[in-house]
Amino acid sequence: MKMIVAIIQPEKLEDVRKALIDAEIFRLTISRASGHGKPVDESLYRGQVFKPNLQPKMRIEIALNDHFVEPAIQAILEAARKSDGAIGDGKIFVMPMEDCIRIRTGERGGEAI
Amino acid sequence: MKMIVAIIQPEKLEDVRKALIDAEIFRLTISRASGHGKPVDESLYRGQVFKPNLQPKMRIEIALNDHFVEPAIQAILEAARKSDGAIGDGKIFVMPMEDCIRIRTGERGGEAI
Amino acid sequence: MKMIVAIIQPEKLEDVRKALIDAEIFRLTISRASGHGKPVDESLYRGQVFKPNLQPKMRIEIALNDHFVEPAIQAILEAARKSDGAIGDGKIFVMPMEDCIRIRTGERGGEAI
Amino acid sequence: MQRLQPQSLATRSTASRLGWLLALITAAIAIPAPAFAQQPEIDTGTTAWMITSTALVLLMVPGLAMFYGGLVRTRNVIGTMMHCFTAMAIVGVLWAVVGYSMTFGDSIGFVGWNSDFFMLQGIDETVRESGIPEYVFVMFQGKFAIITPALIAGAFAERVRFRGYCAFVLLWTTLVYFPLAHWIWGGGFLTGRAIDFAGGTVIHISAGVAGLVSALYLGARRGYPQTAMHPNNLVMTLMGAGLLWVGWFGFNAGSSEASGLVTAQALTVTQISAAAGALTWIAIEGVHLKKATSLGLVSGILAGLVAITPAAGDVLPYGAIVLGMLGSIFCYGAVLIKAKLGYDDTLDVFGIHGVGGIVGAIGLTFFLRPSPDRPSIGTQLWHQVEGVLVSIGYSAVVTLILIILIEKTLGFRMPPAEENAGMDHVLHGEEGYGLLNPN
Amino acid sequence: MQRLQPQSLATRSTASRLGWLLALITAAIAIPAPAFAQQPEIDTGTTAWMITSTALVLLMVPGLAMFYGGLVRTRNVIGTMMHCFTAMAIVGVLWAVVGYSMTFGDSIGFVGWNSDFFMLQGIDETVRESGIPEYVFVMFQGKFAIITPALIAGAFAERVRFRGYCAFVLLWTTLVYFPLAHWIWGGGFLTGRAIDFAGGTVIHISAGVAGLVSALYLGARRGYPQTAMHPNNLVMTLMGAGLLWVGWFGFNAGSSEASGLVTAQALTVTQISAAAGALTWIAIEGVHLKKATSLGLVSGILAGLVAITPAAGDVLPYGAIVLGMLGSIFCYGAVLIKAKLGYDDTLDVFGIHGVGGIVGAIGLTFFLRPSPDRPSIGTQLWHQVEGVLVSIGYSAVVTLILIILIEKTLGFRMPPAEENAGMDHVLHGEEGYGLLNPN
Amino acid sequence: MQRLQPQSLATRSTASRLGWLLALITAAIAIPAPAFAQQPEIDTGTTAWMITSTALVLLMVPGLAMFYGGLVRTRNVIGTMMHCFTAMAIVGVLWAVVGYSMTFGDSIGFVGWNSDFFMLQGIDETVRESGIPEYVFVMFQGKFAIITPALIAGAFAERVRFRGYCAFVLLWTTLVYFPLAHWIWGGGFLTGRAIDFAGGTVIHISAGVAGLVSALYLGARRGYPQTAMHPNNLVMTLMGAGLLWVGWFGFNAGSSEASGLVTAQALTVTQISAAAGALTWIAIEGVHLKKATSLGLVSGILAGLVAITPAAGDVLPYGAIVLGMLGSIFCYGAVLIKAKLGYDDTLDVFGIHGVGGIVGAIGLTFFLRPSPDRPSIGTQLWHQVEGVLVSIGYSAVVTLILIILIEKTLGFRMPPAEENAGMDHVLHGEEGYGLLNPN
Ligand SMILES: Nc1ncnc2c1ncn2[C@@H]1O[C@H](COP(=O)(O)OP(=O)(O)O)[C@@H](O)[C@H]1O
Ligand SMILES: Nc1ncnc2c1ncn2[C@@H]1O[C@H](COP(=O)(O)OP(=O)(O)O)[C@@H](O)[C@H]1O
Ligand SMILES: Nc1ncnc2c1ncn2[C@@H]1O[C@H](COP(=O)(O)OP(=O)(O)O)[C@@H](O)[C@H]1O
Repeated sequence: MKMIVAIIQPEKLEDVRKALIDAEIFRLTISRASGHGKPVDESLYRGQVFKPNLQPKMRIEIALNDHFVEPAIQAILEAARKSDGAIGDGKIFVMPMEDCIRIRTGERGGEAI
Repeated sequence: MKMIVAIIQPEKLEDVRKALIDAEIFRLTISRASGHGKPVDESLYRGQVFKPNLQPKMRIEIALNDHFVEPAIQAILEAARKSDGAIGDGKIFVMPMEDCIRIRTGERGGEAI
Repeated sequence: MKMIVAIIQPEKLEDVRKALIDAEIFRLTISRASGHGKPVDESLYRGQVFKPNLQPKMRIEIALNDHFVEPAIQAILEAARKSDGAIGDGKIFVMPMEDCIRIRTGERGGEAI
Repeated sequence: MQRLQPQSLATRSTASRLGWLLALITAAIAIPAPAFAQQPEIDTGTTAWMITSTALVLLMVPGLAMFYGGLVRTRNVIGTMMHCFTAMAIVGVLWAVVGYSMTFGDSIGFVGWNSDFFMLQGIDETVRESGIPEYVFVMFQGKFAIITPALIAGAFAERVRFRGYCAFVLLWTTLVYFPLAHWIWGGGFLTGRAIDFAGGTVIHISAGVAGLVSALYLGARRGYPQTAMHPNNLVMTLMGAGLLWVGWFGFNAGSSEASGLVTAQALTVTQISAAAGALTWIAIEGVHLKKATSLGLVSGILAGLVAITPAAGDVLPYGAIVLGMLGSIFCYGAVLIKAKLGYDDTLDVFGIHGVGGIVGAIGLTFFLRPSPDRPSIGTQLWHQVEGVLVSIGYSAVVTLILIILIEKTLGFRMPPAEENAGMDHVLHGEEGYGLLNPN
Repeated sequence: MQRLQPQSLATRSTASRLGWLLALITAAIAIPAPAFAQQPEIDTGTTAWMITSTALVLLMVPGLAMFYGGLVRTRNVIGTMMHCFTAMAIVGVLWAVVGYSMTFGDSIGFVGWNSDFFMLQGIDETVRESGIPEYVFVMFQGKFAIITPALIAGAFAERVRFRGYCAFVLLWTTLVYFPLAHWIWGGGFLTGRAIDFAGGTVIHISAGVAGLVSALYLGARRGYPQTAMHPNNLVMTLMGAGLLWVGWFGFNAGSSEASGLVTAQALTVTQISAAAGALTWIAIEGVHLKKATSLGLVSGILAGLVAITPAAGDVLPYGAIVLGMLGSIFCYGAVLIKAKLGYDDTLDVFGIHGVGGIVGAIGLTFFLRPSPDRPSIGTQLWHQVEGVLVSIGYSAVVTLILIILIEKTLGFRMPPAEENAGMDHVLHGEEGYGLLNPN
Repeated sequence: MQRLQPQSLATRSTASRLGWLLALITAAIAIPAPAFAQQPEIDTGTTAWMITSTALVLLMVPGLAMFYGGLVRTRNVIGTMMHCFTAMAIVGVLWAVVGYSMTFGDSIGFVGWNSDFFMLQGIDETVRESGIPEYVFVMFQGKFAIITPALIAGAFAERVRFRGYCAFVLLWTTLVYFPLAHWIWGGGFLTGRAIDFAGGTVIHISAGVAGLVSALYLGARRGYPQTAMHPNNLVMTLMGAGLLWVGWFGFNAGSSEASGLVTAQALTVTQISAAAGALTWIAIEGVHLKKATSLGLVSGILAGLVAITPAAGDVLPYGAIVLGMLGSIFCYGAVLIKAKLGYDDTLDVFGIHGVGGIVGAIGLTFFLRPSPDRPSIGTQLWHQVEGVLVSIGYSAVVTLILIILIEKTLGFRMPPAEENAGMDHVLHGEEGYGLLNPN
């Protein structure tokens, strides 16, 4: 079992969700986050252009059985990339996971994902 | 050392916190998240019933020494489950953790949890 | 590769960010979180002093190649600690990470961090 | 007749001016002017101010919704604001149908009644003594009837069912507010005895007491007081307080039913008392807690405004300063004592409105503008105490009966699981801040 | 002359009083009073209320911005509020330059024109019949011209370019609003036929229809209706609704151009209809969905307010209750049907303003205050239908042409990627709620 | 006497009408009317509008709190809003105790004084020339005294102690505002020279300069300008701007102290200038940045409103368009230059209020309504420059002294660690948006 954490552009959230559903990955958890990376985005404030230090991002967390990991990565990669790949497009992190428990039933392990 | 991430219904937060305290687990970190799973909840908008794609959830993060893991899982399981177990009750993920540092003192490892 | 999660006081965010940049760590993801630990902070409500159960924290997530881990920990430790170390200063968790993918280019592994 | 005095006073100038002119002219040239005998002329200025007042008092409803809404937990923000808006909907209709008649109709004992007022069908072209169309007076007074039950809602915020609340608003307004307003303002047995310029007794004390009784009967929120329950949006509470201050100008200065001296006097003391209350509260906090809070500042504003409400037409500016200060001191104390006693009057309806109202209603006796036909200070004090006691006693008893009744039939208090989940989700199927989740 | 009737009616008392006095005096002592012949005297009371009304209607612009802004997704909150504020900026200037002239100038066929009104240069000291400076009337009417295109913006919320929107506001106001207002109020061919007290036809129906047409032409938001699009801030929507209710008092009661009986009548029915609309909507929801929502409550308020708008000066209180109820019933139905039909009138501009306006404009026929010089009910009904049809037809056709024109030249609809990213980021380089990110 | 002219002008009609009637009648029938000699009659219409104006200007305080509060970082939102509310509390009391006397009392050199005005004890029944109770004038003017220090707070937002701020408000209002207002409006040495209809010099320039001086002395926020400091709630800033626009109608149109022609003129140019300012700002942005921002739009509104403030009673509509445009152009430039110079006037108090006020005060000379008794354009220009220079010089010097004094005694600037932690937590023990954390 793996835990995938993907940091993506907020505007790509819907596309990524659709892509994951197409890859038969239905369950995920999303939260707002702020990214600090190469600043390229622009923000305006009374006639001045700012490159904000922190930019809004979406953080997607997906627990997966091993054979779903590659499809998930591919789905995210395709859906989250801007037409030609732009700075700020995001990252995917893959971490090991040891157990997963479904609260409703108490099932554990791969079953419960 | 393990890192437990639990996704629960917001309304169960207080119960879960109490249950964890009873299990002598005092430290945790909480954040708002949105869950995407089997949609069953309902939301209303001008006379129409929607099944929202994303539902508000609470995300609880708990770093634990190994022998606290099972008690923590049991505590969450019991407190977070709706009377008869309902879709949306949530999940618990268990991940390996290699180190933990307490910022205040610089202590490391199991001590610092 | 490791994933570092640091929970710090919101007011230390800027200092920590600067310290990490000084340590040549440029990329990170931040989100708001609420901490539950030893309550020491105070909050006022119509003439009464409360010790809130949950206190606002910042959660910093940094994916790192192995040899950056110690510098990152040191940087956070120094920048996030109140003058003499106070309860609530926070924690750093270090977790193993198996892979990292840059969405823009599709690069994987240490390259992509 | 307390209520009616200021109006006659304030409109004297206008009325007498015109009357005098007419008398002169009529006398001089002896042409009959029958049309003028029938109904007072409309005074466009007074009408303008009274309509404006009506709009300002209406502004207090969203103001209160914001004030209260910001103080509860995130999960109950919609439900709490709904309490205010629902009062506007229910009492808005109720007042037009029977309320005005029950309050300002001819006294038939317990309440008033006047079939012309039923559905407002007989006053389409009526003009009052003060030179305003009767409709304007109806609407102005109607806003008071709306705001009173909305105030009470703060006492049992975060834990009641919507059905029960709707029933409560309907019944409480009909059985407590209409009679009480009738007794003190509408010609009932207290009219002309206790001074209650803009509703300290009728509105704030009765609402405060009703809040206390319901908070006691319904019990505390789950987890209170162990769990700290943070305001979800103090920023909105501050905005709401701002609108309340503005709206209160309509509330108090509009109660003169004039656009003249008394109006100006009421305006002035309202402003001063609010400022004095705010200053006092943060001064106390500065000493007591070493910090001044924004919630304290706005609580002080409210305490000052409530304390001056019964007194607004009858005290001088220095009295307003003192009443504002006393309002804050006593309300601060009341809130502290609540914490000691451990009951859960969620938004301190009794602590602010009840206590502030009592301080104002009794305290005003000592700061009255000198006037030849005032009763002695002792008599006046007795009248004030009498008004306060009637309001407390009547409101307490009937509220208790209503709450028990509703709890036993429709259900008032939410069951624990629902209370945990929050009113917004369970009762309204909504979420206050969609922005918290990606959307 | 419908528009002008109330004013003459309401100011009769004042005008006649002074006139009568003067007549008497003049007759008695035979001194000529030439100054009085030239220009009416200013009535300070009427002026006070009309300026206040103007401020209240202006308050509806931020009110609407809040109402609409709260209902869209987080990424479009600034863009949506900008639509309202931009209308205030563009039409604010446009009205002063040519708008007043085109609307209230002497009829030159299609629109009006009066070179004195161009840049308001010839009315610096003009006083109207009603006793208010002409400037006040200009400003009051100008607020209506501002709010109308702002209303439409709700129909294509979350998906249009700012440039295109600016062009739309400019053109629509000039080519649809000014002519229509001229026809019905300014002396054009419908003046004096259809009753439209405060703009049911001119404002709500024309905006509703324009909204419908543009929503249909521009197409639905990406992902609609599969993806649920949650309001980002219902709390703000409630605040906005509160301000709209307050502002509507200026809208309707100010349309009397007086501070007298008609004003009071308009005020009263406005209040009652809003409350009745709110109650009805939550009652329907209670039955239909087993829950009452806050969005339902405020939608009911709006439905009631819209329905009473054309009727405010001419129906009795019981009629207001019925119209408020009918407003909510029909609007509730319209919103449900929209969902069935699947077009994306984002914030239900047609469902609330279009349908509510039609219900009011036609429904009022059956609740008119009895009056000797009314035409028969059939004739009146025909006049109403005529007004409604003209408004629908004209607004639909010209709006469609404008939308197509703008879409083909400047571009109106945002391209998909931009729409996904949201108006705030793409069009304005801003973010509504910085608080969501650590800052 | 500039300040007093409009009032006498505007009330001429009413006054003369009544006076004329009386004269006629008295002459005809020879009955003495002694009561009329003593005190002007109350004009209920003027009173209605002036009370309404007072309420509208009060609305600007929460409006400003929202405007400013939305622009700072999340950690300082409460502290920033507190600045506005605290000014309301402190100056609310101060004005009633000594402020009115120092401003409008008989000139005793540096300031005014009149023991009848101390604690407002001698004006309980006084009526002014204009027909309004003196209390109303006191309250209206008091709101100006409240808003002025609140404006300044934007310049040092996010970095000052509460204690220091309270002392600053108290001292600045007493030592800068009261004298300045006395000199220009209250009978002091500038009265009747510079035209300052509603406070361009007294309020906006003096506040802008005070802001600049304090921003320079106290230094920039930590991390400025390297760290981008995002507004926490632009949505609230927009709401606040909406309320400010509405409130400004009271501010400017109320400054006529009438309900007549001048009132209407002030209202009209206020509306037009605000719209022109808004349009201009977004047009500049469109060219300069290729995007129009909402903050730009509301900054343009403010620039237009500030620029028209000194001119509101004296320019024609086309002048309002030009002044609004100039206001936005110069303020836009000023804000850009600030960025170049690198000082940290956090919310551009000088850039908007200072610069806009100067543009208006000097620019108005060229757009004055023709009038026989105007001085030559050169003379007037000199008077205007004189007023501006006095205001700048006096405000700058005294502000600097006060800031240094407070910084050295109580402490004004927050220490770095506290500044990092934020005012809300450190100074007030509160949090603006509890909703951000589960609660
Ligand atoms: N090493 C990292 N650790 C944590 N978050 C990261 C890391 N790298 C990138 N991110 C997150 O991903 C977001 C987008 O990164 P991006 O700018 O696309 O990366 P890159 O510049 O490597 O292509 C960043 O704003 C940050 O939130
Ligand atoms: N595999 C997963 N990865 C990430 N989050 C998950 C996963 N499964 C469930 N969740 C989270 O838990 C929430 C509740 O899940 P639930 O509907 O109870 O799961 P199930 O349908 O498996 O019982 C979901 O809304 C989602 O936020
Ligand atoms: N074991 C843990 N698991 C999850 N979060 C933790 C843990 N320990 C601490 N935290 C987070 O760090 C925050 C600060 O902890 P702190 O009070 O400094 O810890 P300590 O009391 O151990 O020094 C807490 O509020 C909580 O959010």
